[in-house]
Amino acid sequence: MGAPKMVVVNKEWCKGCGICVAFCPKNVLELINGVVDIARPEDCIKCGQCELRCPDFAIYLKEVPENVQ
Amino acid sequence: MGAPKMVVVNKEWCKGCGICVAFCPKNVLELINGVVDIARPEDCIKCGQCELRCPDFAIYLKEVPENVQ
Amino acid sequence: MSNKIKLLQGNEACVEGALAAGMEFYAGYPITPSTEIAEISAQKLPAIGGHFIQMEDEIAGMAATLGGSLAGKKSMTATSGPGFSLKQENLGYGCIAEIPCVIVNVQRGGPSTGLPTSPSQGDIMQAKWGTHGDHPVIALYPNSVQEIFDITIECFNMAEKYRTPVILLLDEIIAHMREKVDLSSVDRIKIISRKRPTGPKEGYLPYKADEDLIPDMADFGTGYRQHVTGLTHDVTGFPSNSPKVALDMMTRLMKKIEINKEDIIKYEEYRLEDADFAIVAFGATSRAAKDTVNRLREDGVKAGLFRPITIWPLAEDALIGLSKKVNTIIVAEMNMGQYVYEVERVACKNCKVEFYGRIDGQPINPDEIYDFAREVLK
Amino acid sequence: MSNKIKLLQGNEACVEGALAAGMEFYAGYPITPSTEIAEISAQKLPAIGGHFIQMEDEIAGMAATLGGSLAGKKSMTATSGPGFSLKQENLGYGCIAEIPCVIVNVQRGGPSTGLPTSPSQGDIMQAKWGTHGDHPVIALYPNSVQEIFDITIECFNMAEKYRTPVILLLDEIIAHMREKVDLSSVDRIKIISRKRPTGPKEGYLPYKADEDLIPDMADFGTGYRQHVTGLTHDVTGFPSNSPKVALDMMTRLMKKIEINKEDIIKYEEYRLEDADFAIVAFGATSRAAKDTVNRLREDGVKAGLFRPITIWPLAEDALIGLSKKVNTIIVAEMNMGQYVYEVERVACKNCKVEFYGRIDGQPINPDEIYDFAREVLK
Amino acid sequence: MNTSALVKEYFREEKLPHIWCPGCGHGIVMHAVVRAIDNLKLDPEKICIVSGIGCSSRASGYMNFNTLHTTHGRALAFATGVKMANPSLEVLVLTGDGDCSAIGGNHLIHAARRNIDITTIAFNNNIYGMTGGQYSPTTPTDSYGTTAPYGNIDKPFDLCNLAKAAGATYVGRSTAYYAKQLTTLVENGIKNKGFSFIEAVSSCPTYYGRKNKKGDAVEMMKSLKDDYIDIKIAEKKPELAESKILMGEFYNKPEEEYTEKYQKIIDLLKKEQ
Amino acid sequence: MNTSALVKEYFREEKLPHIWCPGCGHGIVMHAVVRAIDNLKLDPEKICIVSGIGCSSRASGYMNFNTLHTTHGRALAFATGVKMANPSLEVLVLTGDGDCSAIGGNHLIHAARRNIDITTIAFNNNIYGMTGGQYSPTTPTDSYGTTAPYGNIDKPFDLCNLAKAAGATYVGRSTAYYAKQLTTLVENGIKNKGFSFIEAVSSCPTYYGRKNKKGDAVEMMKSLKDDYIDIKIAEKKPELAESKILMGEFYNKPEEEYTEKYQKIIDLLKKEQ
Amino acid sequence: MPKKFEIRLSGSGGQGLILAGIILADASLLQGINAIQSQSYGPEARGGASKAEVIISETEINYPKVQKCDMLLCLTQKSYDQYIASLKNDGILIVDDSIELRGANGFKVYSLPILKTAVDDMKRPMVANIISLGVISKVLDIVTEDNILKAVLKRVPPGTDYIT
Amino acid sequence: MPKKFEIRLSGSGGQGLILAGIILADASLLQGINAIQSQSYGPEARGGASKAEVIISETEINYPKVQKCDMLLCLTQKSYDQYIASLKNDGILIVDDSIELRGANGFKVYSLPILKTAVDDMKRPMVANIISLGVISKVLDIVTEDNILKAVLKRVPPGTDYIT
Ligand SMILES: Cc1ncc(C[n+]2csc(CCOP(=O)(O)OP(=O)(O)O)c2C)c(N)n1
Ligand SMILES: Cc1ncc(C[n+]2csc(CCOP(=O)(O)OP(=O)(O)O)c2C)c(N)n1
Ligand code: SF4
Ligand code: SF4
Ligand code: SF4
Ligand code: SF4
Ligand code: SF4
Ligand code: SF4
Ligand SMILES: [Mg+2]
Ligand SMILES: [Mg+2]
Repeated sequence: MGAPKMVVVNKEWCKGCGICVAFCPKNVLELINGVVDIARPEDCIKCGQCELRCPDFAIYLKEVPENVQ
Repeated sequence: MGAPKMVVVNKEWCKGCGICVAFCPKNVLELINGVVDIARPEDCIKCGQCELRCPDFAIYLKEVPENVQ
Repeated sequence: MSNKIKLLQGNEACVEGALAAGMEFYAGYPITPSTEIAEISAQKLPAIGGHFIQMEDEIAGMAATLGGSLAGKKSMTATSGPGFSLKQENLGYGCIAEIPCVIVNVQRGGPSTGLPTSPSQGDIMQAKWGTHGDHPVIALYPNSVQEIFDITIECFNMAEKYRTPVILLLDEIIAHMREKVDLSSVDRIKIISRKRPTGPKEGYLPYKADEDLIPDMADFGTGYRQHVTGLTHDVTGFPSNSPKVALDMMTRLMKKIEINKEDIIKYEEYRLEDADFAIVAFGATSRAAKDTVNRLREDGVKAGLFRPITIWPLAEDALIGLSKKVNTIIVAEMNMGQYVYEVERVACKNCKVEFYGRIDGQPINPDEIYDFAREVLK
Repeated sequence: MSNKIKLLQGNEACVEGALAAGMEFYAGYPITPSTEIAEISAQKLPAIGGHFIQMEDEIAGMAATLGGSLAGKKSMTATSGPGFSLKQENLGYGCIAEIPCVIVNVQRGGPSTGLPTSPSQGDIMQAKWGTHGDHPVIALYPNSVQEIFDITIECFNMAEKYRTPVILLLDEIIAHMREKVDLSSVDRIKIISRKRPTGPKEGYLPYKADEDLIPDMADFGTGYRQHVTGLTHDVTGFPSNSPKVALDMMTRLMKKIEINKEDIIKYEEYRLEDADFAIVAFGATSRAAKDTVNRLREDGVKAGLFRPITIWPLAEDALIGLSKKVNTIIVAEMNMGQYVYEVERVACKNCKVEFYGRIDGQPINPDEIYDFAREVLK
Repeated sequence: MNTSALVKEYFREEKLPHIWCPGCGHGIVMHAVVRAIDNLKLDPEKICIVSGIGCSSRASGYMNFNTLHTTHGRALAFATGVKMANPSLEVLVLTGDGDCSAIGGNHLIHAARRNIDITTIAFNNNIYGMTGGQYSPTTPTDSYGTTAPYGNIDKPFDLCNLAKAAGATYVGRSTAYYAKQLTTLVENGIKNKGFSFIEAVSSCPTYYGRKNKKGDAVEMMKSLKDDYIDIKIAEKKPELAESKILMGEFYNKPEEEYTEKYQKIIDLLKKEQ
Repeated sequence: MNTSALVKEYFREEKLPHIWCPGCGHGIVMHAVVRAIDNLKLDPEKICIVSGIGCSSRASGYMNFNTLHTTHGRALAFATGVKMANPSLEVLVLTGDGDCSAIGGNHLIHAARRNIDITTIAFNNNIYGMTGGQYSPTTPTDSYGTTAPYGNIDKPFDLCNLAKAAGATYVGRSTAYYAKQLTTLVENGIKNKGFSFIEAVSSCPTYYGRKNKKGDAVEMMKSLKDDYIDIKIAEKKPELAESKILMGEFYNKPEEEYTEKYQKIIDLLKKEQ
Repeated sequence: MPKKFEIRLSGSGGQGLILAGIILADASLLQGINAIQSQSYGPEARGGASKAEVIISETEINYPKVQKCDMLLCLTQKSYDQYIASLKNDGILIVDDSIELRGANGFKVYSLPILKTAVDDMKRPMVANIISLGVISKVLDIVTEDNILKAVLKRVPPGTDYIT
Repeated sequence: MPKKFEIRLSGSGGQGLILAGIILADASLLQGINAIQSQSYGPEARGGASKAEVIISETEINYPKVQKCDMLLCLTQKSYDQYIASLKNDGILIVDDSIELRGANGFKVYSLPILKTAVDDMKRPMVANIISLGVISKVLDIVTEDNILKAVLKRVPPGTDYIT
């Protein structure tokens, strides 16, 4: 299964389109002032749907070194 | 069946391609010095094949007034 | 404010002018900064029973425009540099087959895709020389929204009168700015339509011209059968390889414009009466130049503006006259030197000709012409 | 007769010259009277491992030619008026993106389809002004089959040296006549290839020029990744809306030709040493003019011929020099007046400039120039 | 009407004989087109024939209607303008394989897509005749042309397939040999209110024939007979169709026509006023 | 490779964020293309990305390969030159519906016909985005555009059908929503030695969405999910396919590739020497 | 009024500033004053910066572009930073109150909650332009509020969504 | 030889006169004499009239087209009628013997059964050009028969059908 992952956002690039928010199966994300926010990281199942469809490469799953997690 | 017909040639326009000669089912036509000639008019069955395929509008069936025939 | 007085965008005024002139057909392909002309035509034409079509590219847009005109409708197409380049082949067809129509080129920064949203005056020479072979050219270039309205009507009139494509040159600045227009100005302009044949249909000679050198033009479908071709042709419209026919055809094509120069050539002279120093400019640049002239006058310089409205054919006599009157002419254009070549050619015997150009996508402003003039005047 | 000496058709010599210069790619669309150039290229290119492709039209032919050059191959396309008009948009792309290649235009009678098999010199101005926007232009025009061979090589050399499309103008007469050619002339011409980058691949700046104003050009696929665009761009090759960038780009594009005029501009002076009367002519017409000059000399007239081989950029200095030396210049062209505009512009201050044209599909012959000269000399 | 009468009625007799080479199939195709017009008893004044550039495109000059000989490849674009500006005209486009599928390919697919009421007859001789025998987009693979001296590596278009995929509502193919069927297809094409495409397989003995050792005009005409089979026969007896090319009516599904749709907008706006 | 790594490896990071509007589908499609390249472990130095003009065609500027942003409609013609002159390059064309099927329609069908090894990905948002929302050849009938203020009377192309009829040997369609499938199609398209055409249905919330009241970017993305069905599922359960648009791999029949055929001529001539 | 009054409206795409410029020009005409409106036009208009210009004058207007602003409206920090230098020393500055006024010396400054009002009171961020017009008409006593209202109604018929 | 000798070969398409012109020019070069060959080129070349021109000269040839013929070959009546006026008063005329010589005064006339020979003796009408060349080389003592033969073999390799 590889290293554990977490979802991260590049707020500089996010244009606030809301696509990731709408298609996140676990309702993890929210738009705040036109920029995405990882509102409920604990609910994230690392499915990658947000990463797949962000038009701006602004959200993705990042491998986290085990000890950091 | 309409008026009787005969095959006629416009020698000015005939370019001597030989198509009418080759596709006449009754071998009525011949090329003489590069121009078509109605060699055997008596064999003509007025099928119109020559007229249909002459690229130059140079051979066709003409109605002949009955008395002329 | 009368309901004939409106705040219109330049491109909008162009369509209004075209409609006032009798446009019933538009075919084109969208391109910045001319797109509004297509969009507004699409909206307005069906409402008057006319037709709009968006073609697959500019080549087709030009071709369909010519087809529409042959079918009897006053026709227009609009584009910008890249599309103007593509239209060149069929523009030449329109010239040789003598098909009236109006081609609008809203100039933007070139070459190639260049600066698509920036102003430029880089297609002045292309309007004359863009298609292969010698051919007649009429090209006009207004400088205000009101004038866009008026001159568009004139373009249709000239196209119809002289049986030839007419090029309407605009630039991004005047095409996109909004200004007051009095649409009732059309009441002062006579609307002209092509001469149509009235004689017997049998034996109609589509390229046999009267003394005015303009043959009567029949619409397709009205019983005057004719053959139209882009090959060199005789008065019957059919192709010929005879040198005499070729000579006659070409001579008449060029001469029909030549002998009507007085009617075709329009220009504005501003404060030139007593001038010894002239700026030559057109389109948006001429507006800046007017401010410059006024400022120079305030300085006591006897400056004036010569503004060609008709770019082609060249206002040769007027320019020669000007060159004999003033000591110096500055030609200011948003390019690297185009119209100035022609001014030089006709004027350099009589006066100094200087060039001020700009090609960085920025408009030429009054201050920089002023500074340049000051430099030249030193 | 050495096996390097051959009787070749003009169009054939063009292909031989191209191959001698290193052409490895040809893309085009057939059109009279240039078709043999495509046909012979199709036959010869695969034999040397090169590639020929017949595209769907001239636009695609021009595009593919540019693509082939970007892939690192010396590339050529050939056409005639109608196709030349169609190529204009992408020709401008080649200028702004600085892509070396050779475009042959075998001129025929225009405008439009015109006289497809008759000679003409009607695209002289189009070669300079055919595409929208300001752009650099190099155009050469040989007048014999030997010179077609040599000058085709030169065209490739200039294209490669100056990173720009080069136009080779021919006319139907010289393109279709057969004459002796000594192919060993290539031994006297240095074959030039574009400067390719040798430095680090990381940070390669495709439009950063040295002092010579010509940037190194990397082939696609050699590790120097780059972006090529027809938008106004900076030294990195990426688009920019900055006025400064636009100014710098345009200035360098024009200047890289300007500063190399001496190398680019070629002309022939025939019996001009002591002349007070000059004929200016190029291509097939210059051959007639040479006969005329000889005949005038027999009459005792101090006549000479100035033959521009490089049409663009204009041989301005030479023409001015000429105008200071002679009393009269006759410009003879198979058109209604094109090059003569430029001669007038630079020469009319110093001498009389007269025009002799012909547009009926017939070549200008020595007798008619003679008669005209006699008329002018009266 | 026999040929002589047809010539008087519909041709510009003074322009004949035409410039085509001896045995060129184009004359037969042109003849078939005019017979179709005659059969339909169309008003000649309302007919507009548009062509491009090529041997085939010279046809327009011989036909006594409103005729328009345009630039290479652009016939359909001009024709679209004519038809849009005056929908009451019956517009026919006569074109060549090069004219309509090389340089003019885009206009073909777009006219088809719009389903504008234009009947296009493509004189397909598998070559650029006018310019002397270069391969065209319909030249069979491995055939020779002056620009394919080692055999053509291009794959040819199936023009009928292409027109259909692009949106034509009537599509058919026949050959100069089957001139009667060709006439019928053209008739049906004209009757279809919408874009009709008829591929008329022609022959160029001068270039295609000579370059490819296809024999003289007669032998080429024989091929136009023997190499083709009607789609209806082929469907019934597939064994006969082996290594033959299909001809006949391939598609005939009328849809609402372009200028009629536009008229609806005009009418609607008129009502609103 | 996650997005961040992908960006570092294959994008010109300094050019990001891109100019596309919030929620524009083009970013998703570009992402999918790069994932396909990464999955195939292609040598980036050998990849050449060619595009035309349009919002979609701006993609080339962001991607760190040999990139060529050409003139409007001409990407495939430039690409053909690149590929012919250096067949060792892996050439991809990124284009828009307007770019490849309006002005560029002819180059599309001819590149397909030749079966030259170019993989074309058409970002189809059913509109001319760059110029502000005019209808395109793929705008559905009755939709609105700035040049179709009364509803579009044009019939749209089925781009996949057209490419197939023209001769493409690999043809598929997916949408920005089905980004994974899209990646697979692009991968397969690249693997096909020949002309591959992949229609990537994208969305333009700014113009197409607004003009046609299709809601915001999210709602448009939902349509890209709900309106489409995979051809394999549709074949099994036709009832599900009703009023849906098919997607998936439509055609995959490799044929000999164009530059390889040409190489054979070169080899033959070499032998003869 | 001065011979010529140059106004620049700046902000971001979607705030409807071009429409505001048009309305302002229209209102001037209604009042019998000459006006020219123009705008920045570029790919950057797509969501990015947006700029509209209006020149009003009782005499003929030649050069149609703003050279030095007599009045500058800024709705975003970015546009403020970009255009503040173009304001005349004694010019009028109208800004949204979210904007930090770096170096705005000498101007007559009106800092108002334009965007907030649009969102809070009207629930439509797109009406920031109409609110701005209101402010301008108040500050600028050349064009009457009445004429602005007339112009608004002409360009924005009730129920329209054409507030782009 | 005179300074310049201008030859026109005329007939109908398919008689291979252009090739004949090329061979003649080639032979001249083999002989060390300058030569230029050109042809009429037009739609009429398709089956209609055909014309090839050769100018040979010991000095430079400038104007490449024939102005007045020193020698004229005509293989058809039509070409004879069209070009006879271009022959110099003291020029050489070579015609097929099927041609009626209307007003051919003052010329050195050679009327020979060229076409008949081609058909009867060679069974190939297309070789009329080669036969014509034989006649020309005999009549014209500038280019040797030997060099013409060499040139023929160069352009018409044995077994070729390239005699267009
Ligand atoms: C723009 C342009 N390009 C090329 C040509 C040259 N040209 C004339 S006809 C032709 C091909 C004609 O082929 P086709 O349409 O098949 O007609 P055909 O002669 O075979 O009947 C070409 C390439 C031209 N006239 N114009
Ligand atoms: C020759 C030419 N014609 C027109 C244009 C204007 N133009 C630029 S992009 C475009 C349409 C782009 O549409 P599409 O390819 O669908 O791309 P999108 O913007 O929708 O992604 C047009 C018409 C141009 N740049 N060049
Ligand atoms: S990875 Fe899946 S669950 Fe986690 S935020 Fe993204 S879409 Fe939601
Ligand atoms: S999909 Fe991307 S751009 Fe859109 S809201 Fe999410 S992170 Fe931001
Ligand atoms: S009508 Fe029939 S039988 Fe008579 S000549 Fe013609 S083809 Fe032969
Ligand atoms: S088909 Fe016509 S042209 Fe051919 S030989 Fe017969 S009559 Fe003559
Ligand atoms: S060249 Fe071919 S197509 Fe043209 S007329 Fe001759 S036979 Fe017909
Ligand atoms: S205009 Fe449309 S296609 Fe272009 S970037 Fe914006 S959303 Fe995308
Ligand atoms: Mg053909
Ligand atoms: Mg699109």
